[in-house]
Amino acid sequence: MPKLADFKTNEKSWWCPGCGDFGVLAALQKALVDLGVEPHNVALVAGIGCSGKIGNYINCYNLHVVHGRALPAAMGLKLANRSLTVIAAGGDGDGYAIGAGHFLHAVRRNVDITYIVMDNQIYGLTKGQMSPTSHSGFKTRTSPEGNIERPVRPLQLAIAAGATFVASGFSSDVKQLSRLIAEGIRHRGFALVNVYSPCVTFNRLNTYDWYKEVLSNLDDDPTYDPTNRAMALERLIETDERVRGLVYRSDQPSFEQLFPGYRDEPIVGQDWTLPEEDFTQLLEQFR
Amino acid sequence: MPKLADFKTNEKSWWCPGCGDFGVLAALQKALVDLGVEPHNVALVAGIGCSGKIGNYINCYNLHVVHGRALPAAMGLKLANRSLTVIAAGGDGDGYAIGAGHFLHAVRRNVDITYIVMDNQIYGLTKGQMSPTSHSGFKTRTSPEGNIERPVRPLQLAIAAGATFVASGFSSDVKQLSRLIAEGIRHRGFALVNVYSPCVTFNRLNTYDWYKEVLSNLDDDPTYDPTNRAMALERLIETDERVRGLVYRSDQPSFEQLFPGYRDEPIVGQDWTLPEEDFTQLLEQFR
Amino acid sequence: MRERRLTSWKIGGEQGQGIDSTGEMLAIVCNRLGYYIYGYRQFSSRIKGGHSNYKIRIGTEPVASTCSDVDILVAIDQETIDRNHHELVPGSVVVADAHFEPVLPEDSPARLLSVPLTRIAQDVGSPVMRNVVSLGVSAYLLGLPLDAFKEVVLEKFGRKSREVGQQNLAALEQGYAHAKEHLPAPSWRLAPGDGKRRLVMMGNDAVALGAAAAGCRFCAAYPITPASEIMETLMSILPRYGGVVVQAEDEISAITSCIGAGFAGARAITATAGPGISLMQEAIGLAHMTEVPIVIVDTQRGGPSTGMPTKHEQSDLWALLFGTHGDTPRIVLAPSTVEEAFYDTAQAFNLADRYQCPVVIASDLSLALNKQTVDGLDLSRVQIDRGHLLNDDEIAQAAESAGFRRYRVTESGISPRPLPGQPQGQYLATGSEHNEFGKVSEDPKNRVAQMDKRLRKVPSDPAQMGLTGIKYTGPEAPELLLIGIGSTYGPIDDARRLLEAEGYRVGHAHVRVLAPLPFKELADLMEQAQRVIVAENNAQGQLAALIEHRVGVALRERGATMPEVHRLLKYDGTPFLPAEIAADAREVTSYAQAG
Amino acid sequence: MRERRLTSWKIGGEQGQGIDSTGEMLAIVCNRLGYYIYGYRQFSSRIKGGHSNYKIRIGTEPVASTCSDVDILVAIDQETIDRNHHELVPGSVVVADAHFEPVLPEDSPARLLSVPLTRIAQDVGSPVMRNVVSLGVSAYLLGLPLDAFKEVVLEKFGRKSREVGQQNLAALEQGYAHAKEHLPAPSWRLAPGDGKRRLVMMGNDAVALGAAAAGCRFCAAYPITPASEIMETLMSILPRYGGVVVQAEDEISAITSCIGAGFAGARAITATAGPGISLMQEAIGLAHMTEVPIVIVDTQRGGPSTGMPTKHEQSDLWALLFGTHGDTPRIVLAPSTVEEAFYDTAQAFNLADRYQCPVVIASDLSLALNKQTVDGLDLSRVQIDRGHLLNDDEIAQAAESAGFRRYRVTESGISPRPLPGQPQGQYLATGSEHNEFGKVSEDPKNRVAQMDKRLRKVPSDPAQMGLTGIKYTGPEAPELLLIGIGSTYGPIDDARRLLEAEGYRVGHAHVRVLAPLPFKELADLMEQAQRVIVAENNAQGQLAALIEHRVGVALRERGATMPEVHRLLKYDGTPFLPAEIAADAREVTSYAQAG
Ligand SMILES: Cc1ncc(C[n+]2csc(CCOP(=O)(O)OP(=O)(O)O)c2C)c(N)n1
Ligand SMILES: Cc1ncc(C[n+]2csc(CCOP(=O)(O)OP(=O)(O)O)c2C)c(N)n1
Ligand code: SF4
Ligand code: SF4
Ligand SMILES: [Mg+2]
Ligand SMILES: [Mg+2]
Repeated sequence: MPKLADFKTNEKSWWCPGCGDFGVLAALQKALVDLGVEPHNVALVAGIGCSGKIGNYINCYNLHVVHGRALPAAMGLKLANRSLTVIAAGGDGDGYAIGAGHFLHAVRRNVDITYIVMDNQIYGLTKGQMSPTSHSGFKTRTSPEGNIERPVRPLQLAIAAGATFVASGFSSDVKQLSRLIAEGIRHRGFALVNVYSPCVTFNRLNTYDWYKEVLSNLDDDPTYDPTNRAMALERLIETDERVRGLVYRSDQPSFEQLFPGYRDEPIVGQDWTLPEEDFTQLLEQFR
Repeated sequence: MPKLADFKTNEKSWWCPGCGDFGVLAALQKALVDLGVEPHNVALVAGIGCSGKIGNYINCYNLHVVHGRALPAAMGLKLANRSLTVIAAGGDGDGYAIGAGHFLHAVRRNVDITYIVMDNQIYGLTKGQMSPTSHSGFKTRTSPEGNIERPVRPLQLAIAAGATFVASGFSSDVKQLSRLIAEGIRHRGFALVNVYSPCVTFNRLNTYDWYKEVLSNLDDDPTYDPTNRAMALERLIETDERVRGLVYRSDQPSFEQLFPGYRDEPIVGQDWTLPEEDFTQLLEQFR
Repeated sequence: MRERRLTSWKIGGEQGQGIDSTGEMLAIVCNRLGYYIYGYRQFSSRIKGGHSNYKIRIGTEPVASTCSDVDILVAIDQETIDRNHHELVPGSVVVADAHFEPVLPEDSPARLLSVPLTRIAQDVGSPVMRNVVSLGVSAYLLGLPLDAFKEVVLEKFGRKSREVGQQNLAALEQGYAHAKEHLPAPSWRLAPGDGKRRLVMMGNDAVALGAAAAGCRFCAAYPITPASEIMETLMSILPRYGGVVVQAEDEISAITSCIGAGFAGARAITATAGPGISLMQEAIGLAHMTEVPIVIVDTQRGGPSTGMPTKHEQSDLWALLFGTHGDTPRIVLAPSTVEEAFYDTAQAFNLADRYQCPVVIASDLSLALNKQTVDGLDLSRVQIDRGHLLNDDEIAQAAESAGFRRYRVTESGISPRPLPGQPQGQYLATGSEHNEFGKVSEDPKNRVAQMDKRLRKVPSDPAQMGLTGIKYTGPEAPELLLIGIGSTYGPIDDARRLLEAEGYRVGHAHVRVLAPLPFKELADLMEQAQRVIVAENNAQGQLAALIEHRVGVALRERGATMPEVHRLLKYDGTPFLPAEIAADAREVTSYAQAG
Repeated sequence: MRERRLTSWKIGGEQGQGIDSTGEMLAIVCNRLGYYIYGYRQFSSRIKGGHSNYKIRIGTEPVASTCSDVDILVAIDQETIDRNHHELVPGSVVVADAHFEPVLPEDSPARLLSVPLTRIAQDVGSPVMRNVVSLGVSAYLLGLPLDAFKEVVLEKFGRKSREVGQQNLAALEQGYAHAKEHLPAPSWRLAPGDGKRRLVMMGNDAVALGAAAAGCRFCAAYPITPASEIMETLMSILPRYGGVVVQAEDEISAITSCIGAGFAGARAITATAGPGISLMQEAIGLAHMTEVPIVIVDTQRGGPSTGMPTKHEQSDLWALLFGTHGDTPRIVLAPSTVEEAFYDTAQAFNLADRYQCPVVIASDLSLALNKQTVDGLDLSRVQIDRGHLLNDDEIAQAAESAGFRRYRVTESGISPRPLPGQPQGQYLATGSEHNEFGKVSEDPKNRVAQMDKRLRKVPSDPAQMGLTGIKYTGPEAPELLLIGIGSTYGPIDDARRLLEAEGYRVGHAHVRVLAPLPFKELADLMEQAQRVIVAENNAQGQLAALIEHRVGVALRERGATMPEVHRLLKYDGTPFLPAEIAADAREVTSYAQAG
């Protein structure tokens, strides 16, 4: 069985001390250990941002793409090699600004990948511009008089777009977060795990303390039913998404289950030769 | 006062006879006449698709951009010249596939433009591939065994993303549609008018008859309250968006109202010279 | 009766009036009778309405281009006559629907045959069958056996319902009968075909088949004219072999999905046209930097921007070579016939795997959409070469405590590759500069080592890659050298024959690999040539500029003088006609003689 | 004491330890005392941690480049010494924090001055002020008046709170006092500055100011290193003048918004780096086709793909010239100093308006981010030229029943333009090919007319546009010609001086307009030169290739021979040092003499 150490690399971290992303990394590694997958059977696709550097610190197959494109790459990867555990990861800017279109379409396509967004409500790597999840009024380098845009609400958006698994994590609670990630991986279809992951350098508004105070834990609420779509939406609206825990899940066939002729073996393991008879047959339509 | 003829061009239409887009064009022209705006004070930004050709047939300032980018262009246009009536228009593929990201961000930015989507649930101009609003199971050139993706629900998505005006029209009912468009234009902020506009050539599933049968008219329903967000979402889910009429509206400040230092005069009419004193002052920080 | 070995037939009418399908049917009939054909569709960026026409050249020997002549013009409306009468040659005929009271310009060399196409169609069921009636008339005029047409009409319409099939059959027969009875006897007929059923395909078909044959099992693309058929055809083939085809939400998603699949070891393809190529530029750089193999097809069309989506052009050459930011080596193949499109596509996957980078197929609208006769496609010529992949043992041996050196700096520049799922091969593939392990690195020395490695791995000459860089026909030291790329092969070759017949010592060098440019071979040819004409379908002479530069430097290094590169540019959306090229060549040479 | 007119100071430590702000403060002090400075920051793509350093060259005359020498190195950690000691020259000193027990390599020519920076900082309040302590030490070593430093420290920290200001002041003073008491007396001091307060700016500041001065009132951009400051600065300026700045959701949205604003008649700008340029390629074609003026800034950085985001490079030249599909004429300006960045940006808006197309400013990371002294910026040199706009009367006269001919085919290729809101000027601006009215047209003749019009409107030589294409320094017929672009101006100019002093007849031609390339001027210079070196920061010799091609053809036409173009390429992420260029030049010329 793989151990936590198997998922670590000898790379020194490039994150600021105290960055929330450390917790996300730890939770992901723990989730993989708990699931018993081997490092070589995990593929992580990350976007660009502080968050996107997560792939530097986890020992598995890593693809670090261009800004905003983690999801399409993860989809191609998964559809090509179906026996891998495929994780996509990135920041709030990566996923909900430049990547917003891909996000919506990944949700509705429902390919079996788990998408972890490290949501710090700011652009970290480019040094503190507002992000699509930044609060209205928040002063940043690009909103010197306060943000005048209304923030994206990723959890509601995912549900409205037809998501089959939606969770909200907090990077301080590695235990809960790793459980949510593991559940997301186990879920057959697209799983969103949006994680509140504080940026200690550029976001002085949404700090650890702030999150601790405002986040309510759905997992502790016996009245909350994560299979009830209406209840999920209602709660998200009510709380302005200041929740953590499993928000919503439903059982629907994944893209893979629906795609005609889909086989479980990875493409790379299949026989690629086109039988001569088949070729002749294919040519028939041109005669 | 401008007349309908003022908004017409001598261009022969490139649409197939019977195409739903004729109704949309007529409704838009009528709305503009009803609002009493002059052709030279209207700017229409269209995307690429059969739908995107609408700009060929309406006499006003027209900008026909690349596929999927009508909204950002319309936003720039409006913010530059605030006294124009700015309309963005395009197809379901243009707006909800390649343009999905811009759509979400346009909604949350709430710039005062009206966005008309000619939703025929198919790719018309490229001859019949599935679109993001195509029904599951629908057989098209790119879904020979039936579409396996779950369709985008634009009305719900818009509301989840924070839209302040959402309407649904049917191209056969030019009267209602022109009223909805006019209301959208009058609305201060971003207005979505999604129009069911049948493609008679490539979509044999969602035909005029089909729409006539399934669409319920919200405007006729005295119990329906378009200012109630929860009710709007509920109804959309219940009916799978098979509705027409005003779906939702709310009064919130537009981007323009919130932007610091915003002036009403068009940029082109402002004095562009930077006063020498101001320049000296600006340079001070570099000394 | 006189027998002809080559003729040219054309039908025109409004888009949506069955112009295409009539042309298609004639093409199939001719193919089954053993003729060679070359089809040329003109259509516009709209679905119904607007003039559209379809020209088919039919010959007993290979036909590689369209021409400006028309022997038989079928006119469904007056606009067809107005727009096409200038192509009519002496002895030609216009079959026009009596319905619209056709008028032919007085000075036309053609003879007008007014035939009640619509009325006949109406009589057998519906006026929409007027085009099938015209097919019957055409059968008679071409001197081809009606039975062959019957078979094809039944195949096409019988599928819908027996009744539709029978009605169309009647339309065909009535057309033939009417012609036989009322039209003057034709002065010629086609020499009989050899009866071999060859293949009639367009470039897009060949690309899709080539991909399937080469083991490609992943395609993600976004619809666009004139590339869509590639995805659509793969959608119908790949699922049978465990492959997946995804209609992406845009081109950026399409290519990035391919990168994901390529990283996972699958052979992946995306196909697009200019606007998509422009959108893909960032991801193309990503594939270069991560060294992930993918294949990209660009079916060039009229640019820039949306341009002329249904018109032929070759104006993406520069964008394909220089489009992404930063320094990357490129591999761009340029098939010039449908047949080559098949083999080149298959080969592209081998090159992508071998050199671990994106490989581009530069197609163009004429090649992509025009139907051509192909003698045959040989599956056994398609060999799969996966490049330097490692097996599990090799990885285990190579892996170090710091991980596996995925980007090992080797002499060739090619670093052996493990695939996800292989134990101990874990590495980071990143678009950021990285060290041998794949870890992000901004170290200056490492940067140079990795950049040099990437640039070095792609040879500077296609010959070193085992590719034919230039397809040359002509004498050893031509006085005049014609150079082209892509679908201009046919018209240039035809022009060469014309000129040769007139006594010119003319050679034709067709560029089969755009990058790396076969500049040495070109230099060898150009060193000998007195005049060089680069004929291409764009406004800036994109190919000519490349040749001028690379060959110029090569010749200077040899101490040889560079001949002037004359540009023959056509960018009005229509392909070259052989006669145009020949005329230009005569002018250039006469100027040379005078000058 | 010996007086020096030029020195080089450097501070290094971990990112986030105040390295940047210390350098900034010293730069401001020097500027206020009347020195010229050139700042060079090295940092990496992370927020905290990782070695970072800031070098400032200080002189009594303009300093235009960085250098490899360091006279005073302030080391906050041992890594700083390890990574930078090779730059230390004889007579230099290392001011190192005693706290980490610094070690200097034995063979170092420098003298180690161990100073308890952290302890002193701790004593006055907090160890984080160690960098301010080091500033006090530096003041002493440079022989600069402490008062000037006090002012700057108070300005910087007093803003936060009076207490913070006072603490930092104390740190500064204690550092100075400690140095005076304990360190050996320096062997030199800086010659006094002239006391003129000039400007210390980076290229990004100048671009933003240039835009504001030229009447730009719309900016949409997406954050990216090293361009972000342009948007951020405009965000602080434009709202005061009724302008709008939007942080877009991506680069495609950014540029398309600019096209919308440009269509509406506003002057609009977007700024990005390589990845953004690649994403913008499709929209760049749209702006060309619709003939909408916009300005695009590319602050080049290490490519391809994400590459080296915080490292200098000049590898987007090809992408800027050839990046979008289809045929388009390009205008690309290449400022080489911060001052030029200001005027060029202002000029770019005039060119965009005059030629109705996108205009690109090719900046690079060194130019964008390195602070330089600028003597002054003259607002009166910025004139606004809106190009051929029509007033309402002119439109009314020109309008026809079919509408207004927005794309009238004129001799110059420029078609007079109405703006939305003007009566009777309504037209369609489309990325599809269109006729004079703007209506979509696929007519072959029209296509050629419109394409020719668009290509014709941009002159083929910058001189015809009133632009200085080449900035040349040197003798009339240099034996050696150095050519560069962008921020390499400083190091090449310094190298030229070095070589000149050694007796070489050397000229320096700096390319100020990349497109249209000033090939005639270059040909004039190259015709004379025996040796040509193109020095640029990319791996493929992108500028050299362009010159080789265009000048090669021009010289052949003149019957002159083209000298060999020697490439000096540096692509390790660091800018050229003058000494490197000089060394290469000596080698090339000696080879020439030997050969
Ligand atoms: C195409 C492109 N545009 C812009 C950038 C610059 N960039 C790098 S990271 C980033 C956003 C960072 O924010 P987020 O995604 O929230 O990640 P975080 O750093 O906060 O984890 C941006 C804009 C880029 N690398 N590529
Ligand atoms: C970047 C780019 N990709 C693809 C295309 C090809 N294309 C033109 S229209 C269209 C979609 C048409 O569908 P829709 O937006 O629904 O419009 P409709 O024709 O149905 O009105 C596509 C994919 C293009 N023009 N540009
Ligand atoms: S800048 Fe913010 S997000 Fe980035 S590493 Fe530092 S704390 Fe984390
Ligand atoms: S193809 Fe469909 S959408 Fe396009 S014009 Fe015809 S009917 Fe309308
Ligand atoms: Mg973030
Ligand atoms: Mg559609």
